[in-house]
Amino acid sequence: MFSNILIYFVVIPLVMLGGLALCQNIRQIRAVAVTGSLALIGLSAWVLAEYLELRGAGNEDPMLFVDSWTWFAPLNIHLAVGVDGISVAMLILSSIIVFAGSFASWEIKQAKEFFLWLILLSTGVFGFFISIDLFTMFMFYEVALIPMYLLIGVWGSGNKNYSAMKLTLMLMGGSAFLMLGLIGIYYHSAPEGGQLTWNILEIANNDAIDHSWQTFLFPMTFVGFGVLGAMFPFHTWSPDGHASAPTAVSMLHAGVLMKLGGYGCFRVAIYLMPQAAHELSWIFLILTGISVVYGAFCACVKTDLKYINAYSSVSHCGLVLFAILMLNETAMTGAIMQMLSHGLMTALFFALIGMIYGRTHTREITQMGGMMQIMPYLSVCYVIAGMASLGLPGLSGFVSEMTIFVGSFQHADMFHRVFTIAACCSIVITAVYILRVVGKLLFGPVYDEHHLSLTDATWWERLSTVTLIVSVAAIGCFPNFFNHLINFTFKPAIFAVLGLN
Amino acid sequence: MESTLPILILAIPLTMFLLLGIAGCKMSHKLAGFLGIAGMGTTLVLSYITALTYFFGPEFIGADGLREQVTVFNWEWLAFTENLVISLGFFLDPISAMMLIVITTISFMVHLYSLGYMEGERGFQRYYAFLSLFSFSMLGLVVATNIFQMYIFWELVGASSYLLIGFYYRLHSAVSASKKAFIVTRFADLGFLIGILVLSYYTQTFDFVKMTSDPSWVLASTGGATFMGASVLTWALVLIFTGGMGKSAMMPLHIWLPDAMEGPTPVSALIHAATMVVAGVFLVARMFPVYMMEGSATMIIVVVGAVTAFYAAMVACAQIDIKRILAFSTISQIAFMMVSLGVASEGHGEVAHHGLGYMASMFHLFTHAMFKALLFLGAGALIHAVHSNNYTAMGGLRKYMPITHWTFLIGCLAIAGIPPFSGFFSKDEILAACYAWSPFIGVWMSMVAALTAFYMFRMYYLVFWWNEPHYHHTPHDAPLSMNIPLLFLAAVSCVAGFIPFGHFVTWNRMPYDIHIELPVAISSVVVALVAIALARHMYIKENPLPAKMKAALPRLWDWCHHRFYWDELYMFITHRIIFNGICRPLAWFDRHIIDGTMDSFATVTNKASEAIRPLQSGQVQMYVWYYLIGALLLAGVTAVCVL
Amino acid sequence: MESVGSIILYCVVALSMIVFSVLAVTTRKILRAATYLLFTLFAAAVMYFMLDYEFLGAVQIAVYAGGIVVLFVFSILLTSRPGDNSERLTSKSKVLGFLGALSMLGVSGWALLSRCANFSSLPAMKYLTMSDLGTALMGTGENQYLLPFEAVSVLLLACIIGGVVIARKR
Amino acid sequence: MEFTAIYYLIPALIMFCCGVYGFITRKNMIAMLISLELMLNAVDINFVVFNRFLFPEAMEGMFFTLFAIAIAAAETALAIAIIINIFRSNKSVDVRTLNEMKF
Repeated sequence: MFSNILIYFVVIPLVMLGGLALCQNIRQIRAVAVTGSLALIGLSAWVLAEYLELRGAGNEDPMLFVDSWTWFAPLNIHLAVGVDGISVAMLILSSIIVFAGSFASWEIKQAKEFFLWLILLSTGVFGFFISIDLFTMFMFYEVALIPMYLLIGVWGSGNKNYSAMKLTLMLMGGSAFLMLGLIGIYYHSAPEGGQLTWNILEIANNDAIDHSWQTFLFPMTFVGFGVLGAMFPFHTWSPDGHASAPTAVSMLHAGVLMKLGGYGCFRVAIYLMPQAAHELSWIFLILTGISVVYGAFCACVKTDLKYINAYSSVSHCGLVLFAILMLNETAMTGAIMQMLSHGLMTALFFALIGMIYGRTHTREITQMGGMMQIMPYLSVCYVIAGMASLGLPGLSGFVSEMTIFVGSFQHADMFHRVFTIAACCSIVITAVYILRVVGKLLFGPVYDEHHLSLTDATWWERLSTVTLIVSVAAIGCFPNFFNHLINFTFKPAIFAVLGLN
Repeated sequence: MESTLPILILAIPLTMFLLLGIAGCKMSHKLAGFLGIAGMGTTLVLSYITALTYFFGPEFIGADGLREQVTVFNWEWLAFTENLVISLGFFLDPISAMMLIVITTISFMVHLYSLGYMEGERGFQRYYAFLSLFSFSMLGLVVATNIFQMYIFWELVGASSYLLIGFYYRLHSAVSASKKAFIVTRFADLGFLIGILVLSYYTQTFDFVKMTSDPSWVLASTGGATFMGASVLTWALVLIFTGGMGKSAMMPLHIWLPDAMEGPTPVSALIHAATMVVAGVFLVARMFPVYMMEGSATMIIVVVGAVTAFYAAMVACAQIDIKRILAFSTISQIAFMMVSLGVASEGHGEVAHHGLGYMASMFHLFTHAMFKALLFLGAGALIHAVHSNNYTAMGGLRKYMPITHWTFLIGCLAIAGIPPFSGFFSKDEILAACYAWSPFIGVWMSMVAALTAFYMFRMYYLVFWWNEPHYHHTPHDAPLSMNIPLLFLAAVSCVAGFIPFGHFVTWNRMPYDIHIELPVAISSVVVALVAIALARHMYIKENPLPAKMKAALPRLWDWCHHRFYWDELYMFITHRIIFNGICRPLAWFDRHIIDGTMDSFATVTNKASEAIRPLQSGQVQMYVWYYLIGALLLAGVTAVCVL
Repeated sequence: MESVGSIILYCVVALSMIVFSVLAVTTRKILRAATYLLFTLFAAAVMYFMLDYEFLGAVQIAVYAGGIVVLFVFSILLTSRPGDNSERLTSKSKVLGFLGALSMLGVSGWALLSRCANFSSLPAMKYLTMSDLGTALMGTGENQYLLPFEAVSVLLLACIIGGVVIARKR
Repeated sequence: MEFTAIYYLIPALIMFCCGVYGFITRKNMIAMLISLELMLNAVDINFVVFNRFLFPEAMEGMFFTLFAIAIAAAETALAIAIIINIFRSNKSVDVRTLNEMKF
């Protein structure tokens, strides 16, 4: 079992949990958190290298490092692992954000409990990305969701009980749909008789699920994951949840957890049920198209930094689902790039907002101004994050958005192309709300004289932000690397839905 | 051609940006300034070598006697599909070589000038970092090998322009001006992007060479598809032109440029007069063979250009801020170039008048860059001396600032089109092309030229003559580092007109001689002289004539002074309609309807459990009642079923 | 055909059972209610005798009349002063309760009369000796009840402990 | 006249209904307990009667009643202990005052 490299993505966090349980003081806790997250980064880098090597050697399997251990035989549940380029990208993203998040919560109160929950959450996240068994995938998904309730409810700010409750309940509601869908998939995974299976690869290989069932199960799973991906009518947990969550939780949540939604939509809903995806995509395309523009418009009038960013996440994550639903290679590559890009960028945003909030104790942009004079380092980082968000070339936002737009526009259908143009409009609206915040918050005269005594970033804050900025710039400057990494997954041979278009 | 020099041309400014941006705050002003200037100087030398080799080197003349287009290098940067690939490359052809010269020259002059102008300013290192970033982006833009590379650098120049306009970020006006500039150009870029998407969807390529070398193929590739009545190619080209309109401040997307004068004056000279704002012209010129295929697209260009030129000239006559006057003059002059490009095409794939307009446009771009930079830098010297942007605070300055005065005069003469200064030659070609295309446009543009002469000399006389206000400090000429650029650019403005431009830059790279069309030349010079004479009469010394005129045409003055209320109109659209009419209702809708629905699920559940909770009252007798009633009901049901 | 004596006995027993149970639930003096309960219990015991279950009747009298009613009386004396009337019932609850009981009576009575009216008269039965009972209680075979017996004894133990725990002074 | 089962069952039924009435209407917990005893006894009689009339050679009903009596005794003792305890703390045996533990 331990010969498979992937299993360590779950083992390391579990070891960290054990270590944290033994810790006595804050220094030990920090040491464990930093060592563990460094180990995770190292591990994901190693997986990346191995993955590229295997692919370079001509390995054309849809998934690599595949392994499976029986867990509960009567229902044929396995702990099955395996990765493709997308999972590798997601693993890298998660490990970077966990790393940056640990530094961003350097001085959190009740650190031991906080980190315990945080690491449990990341266990769920990593487990989700390596799983290819629907049941274990779902289990890890829930493991990632539940700690959120406590993290927000205990360490949050503002109206935290309400937000924590709302977030958890809405996501649980999504999970209910999802579970229905997954069980449905399981019971239709072997239409010609034989062993039922949860394994994604086997289901996809058999091309198993009956068409009429697909049209029922596809919306179930898509909505189930879509709730976490902040799809239009189900996005309202996001602003409240993000606004109340502590810094590192916001980072992980917007940066990684919301990606679970997009990843799941494509890995389960579309990968396993291509015909239904092809037929029903237009419904969800309209919904996600709405969330792209609508989220951006809503962000324009909000005055709370976290609300602005949460709505911006709605818009950007909407773009992810939008592109996935376009069902062509370029757009879907773009969707994954957008997941990476948005994850890093929004984590950076939330980290900075947390740092600013920790100093000024307000998140209202009307209560602040002229931060550039007071904390130049954080302000510059904020401008960079803003520029990444509005799609400045050289940073990650540009490449992902352009890949999505170009890809979506290659769709043969006029409806899809016109819709793409509508989605393109979001880049202008994004510019409006980003510049509005930057102008009000960072530039101009100092609003509150008490702020003049505030200090600039500390070293751990610098480390956290620099990590994220470097990652954002790396994607922005060398997009082709990530493009190739992701692209392999979307071969018509592997991805049935591409053949349909 | 070897690719070392071209790589360095792009790499040096980028390195300088990173160096100054990251380590700048640790450096002294002097070191930062020196590094910036040294970097730009090296780039200047390399660019000159590259451009001059290209123009004069025999190895670039192809077998057919035409100057070749060279793709020096072209690295794949992002492959969307097999055909649609963004490459980062270096494309050398006459216009990009010319732009290399223009950009590096002006940029170097501005670097040098800023050493004096920005002395002691807070954020001096940041300023030089941004200048380097801008130079990098602009150079990348002009050497783009494909339309998407151009879009990338297009965005980057927009961002660096944003940063530089907002350089004085403590001032509200600077912040809002920078925001405005970015958003307006972003809106235009949206058009550009959609245009690219449409074009690339049909042609399956981003590559300029592929598109421009065989434009009829582009037309054919669309397969005659139409959208809402117009052919998709027209749509694509007009949308791409929208991007150009945004950057080049054509009506109705011009509103950001006057406000952009909130930035430091050298920045205005570099970005908002000489280089970035002509990116739109450059874009159209780059795609010119494709534009040639669609008469309606070029028609739109001509109309937009002509209207803008006249509008901006009118407004420039009624401004007080000298930088705003120059800004509107820039808009007007760029509109000249646009018109000129438009009239170079007959539509349906034919060039008009041997593509004279194309050459004239590029020529004017070149000369305008020089003299407009000169004028802006001169204005910077004036502002440096009197600490005000308004001509009301100036007057009689010719005595105190002789160098500035003479160089400024040369700039004014050049823009007014008086021989032998450079503006005369280029403007004459443009007018000739206009007359050849349609006499109406010709007369219209001549009128604009007359207005140009008038408002430039109005400013000149008001600043250097008129009567002298009381100065707190005696104004004096700027330091040497500021004067050198002035003198250099003045010299260039004097002689640039004699460059045989037709030998270097033509639409099909076929060299030909420039003729001065005497009737056009003489009439335009006469008109310009009359306008100058009028300006001299009105403004040489204090007299009631201007006030009288203002009183005679109050409505016209108001409209011109308020720029025909375009800003107010935009304010209305953005604030009233979009912000208050769309964003706020949407946000309300989100919080109250969507979120309300979600919350109402919780509320309904809550209410329902509240409602049934009293059943569990703790009164055991009530439970007995429920039991009894239940039992009786059950009995009743059983009875009904059984019997 | 039954003897007259047994008819009279039956009538007395049935009437007293009905009358005293009605009185037990309608009287406002709680001590009297306990007394009426006692009489009802006696009536039930007599009924057991009439059905030839002498042992059961004896237990009924011993445990109920001797034990439980005494407990009632003690507790009544502890919790209320003698002579206290419980408050007058509101007519609404009285009517409702009456209706509830009456409908219960109606339904069950109808069921009884329609289903059980034609059972045969008292069949003959082997006389139950004490040793029969004892074997049945102490055996583990078929129709023998050691396990419930033990369960009840454990329950009684638990009850004793529970009573002590609950009633002791804190 | 012959005493069939119904002659025993009807008084028991009436007794049971009295118990129901009392349990529903009385507020005094001891009175409720008394009503409860009435119901219990009515049920006991039913067991015995059915045993006697339908299965005279078996003893299940009889034993069931026997155990029921034992358990009733235990239950009454406990209930009375609780009632006395409640009386100590509440100074009342009114059942309506006992709703602190609801929900």
